[in-house]
Amino acid sequence: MSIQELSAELDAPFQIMDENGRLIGTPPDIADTKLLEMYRAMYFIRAFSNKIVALQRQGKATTWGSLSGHEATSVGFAAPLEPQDWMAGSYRDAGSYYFKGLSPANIAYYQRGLPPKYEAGANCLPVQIVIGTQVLHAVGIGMAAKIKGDPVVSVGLCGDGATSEGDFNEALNFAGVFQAPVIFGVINNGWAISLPRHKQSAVKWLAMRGVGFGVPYKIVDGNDLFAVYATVKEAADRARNGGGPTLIEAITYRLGAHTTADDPTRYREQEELDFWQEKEPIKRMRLYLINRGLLTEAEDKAMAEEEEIHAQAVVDEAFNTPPPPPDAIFEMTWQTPSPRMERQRSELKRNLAEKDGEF
Amino acid sequence: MSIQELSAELDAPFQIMDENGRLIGTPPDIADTKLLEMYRAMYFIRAFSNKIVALQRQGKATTWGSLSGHEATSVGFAAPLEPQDWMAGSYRDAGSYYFKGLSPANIAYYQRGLPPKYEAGANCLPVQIVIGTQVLHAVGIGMAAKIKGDPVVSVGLCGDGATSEGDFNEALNFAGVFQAPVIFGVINNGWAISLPRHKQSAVKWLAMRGVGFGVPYKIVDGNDLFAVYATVKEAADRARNGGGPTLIEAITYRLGAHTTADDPTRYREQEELDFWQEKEPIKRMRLYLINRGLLTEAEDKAMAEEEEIHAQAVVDEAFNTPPPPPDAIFEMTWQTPSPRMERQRSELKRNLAEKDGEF
Amino acid sequence: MKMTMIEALNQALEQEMSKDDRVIVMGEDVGKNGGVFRVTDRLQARFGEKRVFDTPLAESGIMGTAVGMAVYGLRPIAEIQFAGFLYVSMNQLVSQAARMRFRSAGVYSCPMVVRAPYGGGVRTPELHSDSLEGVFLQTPGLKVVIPSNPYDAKGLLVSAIEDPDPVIFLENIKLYRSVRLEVPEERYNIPLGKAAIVQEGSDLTLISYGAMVAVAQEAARMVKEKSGASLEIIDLRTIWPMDEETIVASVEKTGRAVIISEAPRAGGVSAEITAIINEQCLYSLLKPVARVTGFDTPFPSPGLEDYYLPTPARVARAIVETLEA
Amino acid sequence: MKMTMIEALNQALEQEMSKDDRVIVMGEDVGKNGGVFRVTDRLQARFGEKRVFDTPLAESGIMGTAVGMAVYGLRPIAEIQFAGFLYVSMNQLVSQAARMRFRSAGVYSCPMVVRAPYGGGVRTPELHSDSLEGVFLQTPGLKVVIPSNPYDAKGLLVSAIEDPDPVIFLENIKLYRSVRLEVPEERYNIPLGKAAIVQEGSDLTLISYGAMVAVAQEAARMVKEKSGASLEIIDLRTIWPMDEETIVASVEKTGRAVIISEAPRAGGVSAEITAIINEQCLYSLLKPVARVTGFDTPFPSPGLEDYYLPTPARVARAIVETLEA
Ligand SMILES: Cc1ncc(C[n+]2csc(CCOP(=O)(O)OP(=O)(O)O)c2C)c(N)n1
Ligand SMILES: Cc1ncc(C[n+]2csc(CCOP(=O)(O)OP(=O)(O)O)c2C)c(N)n1
Ligand SMILES: [Mg+2]
Ligand SMILES: [Mg+2]
Repeated sequence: MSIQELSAELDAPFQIMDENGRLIGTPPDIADTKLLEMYRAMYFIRAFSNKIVALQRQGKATTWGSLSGHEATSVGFAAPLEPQDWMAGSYRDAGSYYFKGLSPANIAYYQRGLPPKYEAGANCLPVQIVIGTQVLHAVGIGMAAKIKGDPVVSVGLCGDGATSEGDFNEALNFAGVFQAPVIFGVINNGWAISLPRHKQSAVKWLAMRGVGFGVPYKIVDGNDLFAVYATVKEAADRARNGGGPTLIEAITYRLGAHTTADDPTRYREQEELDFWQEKEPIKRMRLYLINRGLLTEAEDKAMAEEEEIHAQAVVDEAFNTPPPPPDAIFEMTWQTPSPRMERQRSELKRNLAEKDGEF
Repeated sequence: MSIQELSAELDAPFQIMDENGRLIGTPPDIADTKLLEMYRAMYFIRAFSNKIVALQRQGKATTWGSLSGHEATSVGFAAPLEPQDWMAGSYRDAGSYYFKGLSPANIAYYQRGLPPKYEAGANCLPVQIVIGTQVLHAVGIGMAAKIKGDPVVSVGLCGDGATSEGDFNEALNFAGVFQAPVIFGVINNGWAISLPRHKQSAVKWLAMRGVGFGVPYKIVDGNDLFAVYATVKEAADRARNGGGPTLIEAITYRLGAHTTADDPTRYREQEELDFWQEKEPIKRMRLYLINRGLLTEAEDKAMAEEEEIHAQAVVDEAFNTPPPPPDAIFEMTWQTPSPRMERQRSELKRNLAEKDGEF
Repeated sequence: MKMTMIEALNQALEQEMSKDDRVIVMGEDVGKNGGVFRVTDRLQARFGEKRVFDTPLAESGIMGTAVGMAVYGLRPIAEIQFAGFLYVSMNQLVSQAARMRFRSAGVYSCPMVVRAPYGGGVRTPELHSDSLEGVFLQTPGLKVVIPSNPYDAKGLLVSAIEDPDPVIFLENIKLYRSVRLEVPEERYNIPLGKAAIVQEGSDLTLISYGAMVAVAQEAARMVKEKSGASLEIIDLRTIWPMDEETIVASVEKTGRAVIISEAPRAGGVSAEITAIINEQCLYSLLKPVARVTGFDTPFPSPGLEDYYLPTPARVARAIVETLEA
Repeated sequence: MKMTMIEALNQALEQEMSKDDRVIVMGEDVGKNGGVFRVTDRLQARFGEKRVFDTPLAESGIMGTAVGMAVYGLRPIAEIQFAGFLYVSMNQLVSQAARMRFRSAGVYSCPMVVRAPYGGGVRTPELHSDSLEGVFLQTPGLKVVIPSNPYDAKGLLVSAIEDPDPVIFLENIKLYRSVRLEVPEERYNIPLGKAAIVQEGSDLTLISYGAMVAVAQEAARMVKEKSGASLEIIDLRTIWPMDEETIVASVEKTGRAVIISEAPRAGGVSAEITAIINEQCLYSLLKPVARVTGFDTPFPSPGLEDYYLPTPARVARAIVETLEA
């Protein structure tokens, strides 16, 4: 990346569609059916996230980080990928995992506080809790694919806060050195819990981190599904063709609390929320689709309702799936439990057998 | 730092004096006596380092990383500092520690493999072995000085290899966020053991790392004492006046083996060494001083011999200093040893008392 | 006044900061947000952003800069949002903070406190419940403190802040708000390295700490009700250095011991206590020391944690077995 | 052929790489330089830069990318230049590699080997001698292997590479070149999790691993010469999972045990072995289990390490004391 390219990109995030759904650039080449599917997924993601928040409030689900506001980045990072591609994300990337192919019932099942069910074929790493860590795994997957000669792209997703971690920066460096087929997706939603973006780093755009590691980068409007899709698609094509890594910073906003355990009124202003509410990603896509005649108002309403029902069905499925036995932990640690673990398994079973009264 | 400034700096490292001692810029304002003192220190550092290498070969000293080639960076990073300033460096920064005020006899004493003797007043953190780690300490010191309102500058020194560590990058980020009075000195000597600079990071200059953290930076010829001094001085003045951190990459070359345990013929070419030998820092300063009439050839020769003797005296002093008692480790762990440690101290003393034959 | 552990800790921080200018508080979300558990609530408003500040999201950065600050002369209190993330800062903690005095042969020291919530039973996400205290027995140079109630929490935190060496102060999440206890308004110390005998007894010694003290107490109650056995309960308070004297004196008296810890069993605190008993009072021992602990697997998902954590019934069974002739 | 441990390890790597395309070698200076101890010598020339490559100087990066590679289907062997630097990569090791199978409930696994030199007695700089095996007892999900001789080194490394779960393979620096032993040219396995009885005896059990096996043998020789006592010596080979059966069977027979480890004493391998003996064969025990180990301080400077490390004389004294009636 030359300095000229660099300075040109510093002014504003890349946009294809403005917040009123008007095109200001050329939209990516997406078939109408796929576009509607992507739009539908945004509805599903919002409905699904809201359902889990509600379940958590009822004490039925564990801590959940709302996906509200992240619908365009969720879909935009996943939609351009091929089935053989990989994703490594955090709790906030459940939407991307869904579009990549992970069963949403399994995502909901995990939120019951049970060991997860992942479909191996979806190629989504287990949800990462230790911030920043997964990005190195994404790079490792990319390196491995390159070593094996597989046409695989690996996407590492993380938040703005995660860019402060050493691992994020080491990941950029490894990706640069090994020219790994990796896309770094920094979902900049303005906050890392209570820490606003400008207190996380003295740099204007986090994507500029790429400069110091020799990794090309781009800053995109994360509420513009077209911009995210087009940028990820370009980066994926390049990576697949041996062109190496790309760092994409998508500017969006966390419309909800950090998680169900958080109270954002302690640290952020309603005005800021209102400002970003106007820019949220579903609205502008709706305006665009209606304008283009791909959707009527009535169809749109129906779609939203269908996805509400879909989300409920998925949650129901999850809550009707039987949990694993308590001693599953001994099979999950190593492929073959050690003799000591087997003894501990017996200990656990004995604990289960004996009622609390009869110790 | 604007992009304009950035692109201007990307062409070549900043120089004031070329490799033949000719000025190509304005030299910093250094009194002649101080300049001669700095020049003398370069001789001392080379002689001292060679002595330790020889002692190691005789089995009298522990592993040592040669300082040859690092004389200008060693002196140039320390000379502009005030006594209240701090330094945090690695094994390769003994020359800077010396000029900062650490007794060289104590440095030699440490090389006997004994717990070090640091003069608290020199404000040099213990030599760091875990690559990259000390840079965060330097930032912490800078942050603390800023909190207390002290006019202190903190210098974190590390090698080119160290810039790959997460800690180095986290340090840049903290320094940027807290606008800490810190100077990052990356002594780029071309190699991290057997790993050449271009395999460490895909970026052209490591100093560009500053871009992504909002930390101003500069790339200097690390064999040009004037360039290093002037750049560090400017950064120190700025930091002291509340202007925040600076990242300085000094380009030099490791003329010796990585350490006494290393065999560089396994991985680097003689031609490369010859190329850099021509650029070594003492020669050009000698030419400059003689040319300016500050030194005659005879005085120069005498100075080199004096510093040989000085180095020998320092080593002798170190080797005549009695070592601590073996149970010193119990006092070094906590201010007050625990009862258990006291029992272990007795155990150690009993081991000492009983000869090996009489177990 | 009756206080939760959070309130007691908050008061200790406030009083230490008032008393000593060198004390500063740093970490993720400790400022305006007052920490995700509110332990640092209102401190930034009171002491300003210079002394109470949010850091970037980088545990190694937090730990490493705290080391520099401590060497320089401040008394940093660094919060790591959950103890499981101490691993991210492990090198700065065990190779740096723990060794500054050693590495400088006593010229520099590193008086800092690392606070971190830990512990199971509250349905947290992965790595939010892990108990790390056992790891630090093998990484010399660190003190480790774990209070079991609000009163101890305040007095121990004061001592930790005053300590000339680095202290890891682990706060059990389940205890944060579940118990209110009388806590004096004024400053007081509870010395590090001293265990408390929370219940005297003669038949068996229960050794525990943190949230497991209450489990021990409940188990003791259950056993006493059933068999009338007289149980001594030790709360370690400081995990390292460990109060071996109190442990040994008790086991010499009772001849039987059960250790309760929610950490994995292998090689941690429960193993070391067993080894101490073996070394110093084997001949008083009438039965094998029993360890009621987590299993040697990672801490499980919330839905399975109840089977992993020691319960009063599990402890009671171990007591009964150990009491058998 | 007689080989040093370095040669035996190098041969194991070469044979595994020939046999299995998925095996790759990565780390600092492992390529052209062949590793600072030459364990990976000539591998890059033989297998190319794709399968044997130098990484940037970043341990977390090494560990984290290795995790990704292992999940993807390779069998990475990551070298950490010295075990003391494992702390830098601790999170990737214990929260990531160790838990990939657990976190994915068995869908993904992490078959990787982390090789790292460790151990004292060779006058290395700080953190180059530290023994970390004890730490990993408290961080479930990892296997830990430490060979005591060239023959074992080869067979254990082969098993580690083939293991479906992550294995930390710690190589004692002092043993690297000091002993030459007959090592078969052909590939062979030594199973993980099984200890070796290197000397049978009936009066006391010596339990050790790594460089301490030779110390145990020398101490046993000294004691035998003096008193004729018959000593059994166990070489753990795999530290975790530990071969408890062999330990317990031996101590049940001898009634006495001395554990030798160069790691700090508190809460590590020596504590766990003591606890295992206490739990499973207390009634056979005639004397307290003795621990001859490093002290509970950081590993000292080279000039003081001889006072820290267990010596044959120290071990012999512990044996004699433990043999007393
Ligand atoms: C290593 C680590 N440190 C701290 C935390 C606690 N924590 C959870 S989420 C979070 C903020 C993350 O911010 P960001 O990366 O911007 O992601 P977002 O939640 O905004 O999507 C923090 C500090 C953690 N999970 N892991
Ligand atoms: C964390 C860590 N990893 C690895 C090492 C082993 N090691 C010692 S020096 C070195 C290379 C350092 O290179 P650089 O930072 O360029 O400094 P230089 O030696 O060239 O001055 C390595 C890998 C170490 N000491 N610490
Ligand atoms: Mg965020
Ligand atoms: Mg270098």
